[in-house]
Amino acid sequence: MSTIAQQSNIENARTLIEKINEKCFEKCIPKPGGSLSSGESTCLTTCMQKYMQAWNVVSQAYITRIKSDPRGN
Amino acid sequence: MSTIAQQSNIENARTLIEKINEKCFEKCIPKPGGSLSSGESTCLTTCMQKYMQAWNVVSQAYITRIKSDPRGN
Amino acid sequence: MSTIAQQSNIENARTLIEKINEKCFEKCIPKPGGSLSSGESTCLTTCMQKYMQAWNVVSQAYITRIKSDPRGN
Amino acid sequence: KDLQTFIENEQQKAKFQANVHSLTDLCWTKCITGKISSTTIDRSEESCLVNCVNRFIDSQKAIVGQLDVMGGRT
Amino acid sequence: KDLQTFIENEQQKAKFQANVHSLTDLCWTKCITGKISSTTIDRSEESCLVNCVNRFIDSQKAIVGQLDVMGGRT
Amino acid sequence: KDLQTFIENEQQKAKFQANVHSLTDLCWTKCITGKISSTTIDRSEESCLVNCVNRFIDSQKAIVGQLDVMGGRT
Repeated sequence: MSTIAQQSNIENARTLIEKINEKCFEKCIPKPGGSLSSGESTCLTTCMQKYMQAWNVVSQAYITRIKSDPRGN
Repeated sequence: MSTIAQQSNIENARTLIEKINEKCFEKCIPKPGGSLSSGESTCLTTCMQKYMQAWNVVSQAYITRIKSDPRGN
Repeated sequence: MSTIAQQSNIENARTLIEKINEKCFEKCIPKPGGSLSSGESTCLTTCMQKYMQAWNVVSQAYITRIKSDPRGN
Repeated sequence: KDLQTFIENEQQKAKFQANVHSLTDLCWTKCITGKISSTTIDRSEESCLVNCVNRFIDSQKAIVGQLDVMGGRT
Repeated sequence: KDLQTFIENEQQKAKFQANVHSLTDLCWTKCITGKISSTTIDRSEESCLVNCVNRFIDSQKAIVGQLDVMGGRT
Repeated sequence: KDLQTFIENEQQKAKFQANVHSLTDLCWTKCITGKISSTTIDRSEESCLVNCVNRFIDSQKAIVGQLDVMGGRT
């Protein structure tokens, strides 16, 4: 049974990586050049940390809402 | 067998709700505030009715097209 | 077993057609009128050929990258 | 009607509904561009929606036809 | 806990996670609009994200409620 | 080749094709920005497409690498 739970966690991490790459590639690399510039690399790291924070804020807000209003979603 | 047909209807209604919320949230709530304003609520109701009309117009046009041109899709 | 391989090819062609239609409808038919104008038809053909070229360029670049860096994706 | 036919009908219905959902999404974005003020769709919006559905199917057919001409080299 | 309960819990968890991913996607686009310069989310971005989640759920409830009023004629 | 290997190969092929479709979608939007006039992709569009694929993979690797550094606390 722990295998199913693990797969679920892997799936969750995979989706998070995909979303971060989608959003941060768009924000940090508007015109892809011959290599990642150091500015682009820095932007990616910064953006990733920010996206994970946003993800945490959204999770917390969603949990709070569900708890205060169980039939609400 | 009616259970399968029911599930299909539920799925259809669920997708319609998702689409309406996606489109109307975008149109009616550009900057989410601390609560839904009455203007936002009115906009959501109006938008929803309009989306369902659009859905009906598209359904009809699609059915008409398929009938006139069965191999066309 | 060749049936599975065939299905995979059909699926691939179907996705390509869907993507071409999505992108080229957007580019070539900004305001849909009562019929396809000849300008719109030409644009669709041109756009389709260009999309397939882009698809080939991307495939090649992706294959080259995977080969040079097998753990890279 | 037997089970096989029933299942095929349901699959076709599901595909039809999925197509209607994605066409409505696409054509809503293309045709309903202003602010939402009226609950009803006006004449020009309605004809835009109908044209959008038909031109989208025309476009799909043109692409498939062109692929056939090219010898299906996808 | 038996297998049935375990599977239902996992399905609910998967649905919760999928909702968090799509809400984060939507609210990121709505609330994080400037250039990426700081690694931390500022006050106004944070309250925008929280409001975005809550108004999205409000909006969903309003639509479902309205559908019920209309007698579920979808 | 046995069945197991055959299925794994097909799955890998399907994943590869799905990646090519989504990369083409993304990079088309980023690189083919003008009006459609020529049937061929010009030099600058081609190099944009190739760079887009490579930078996207670089970006993905940078994110995964960073997650590892952070101790995988996702």
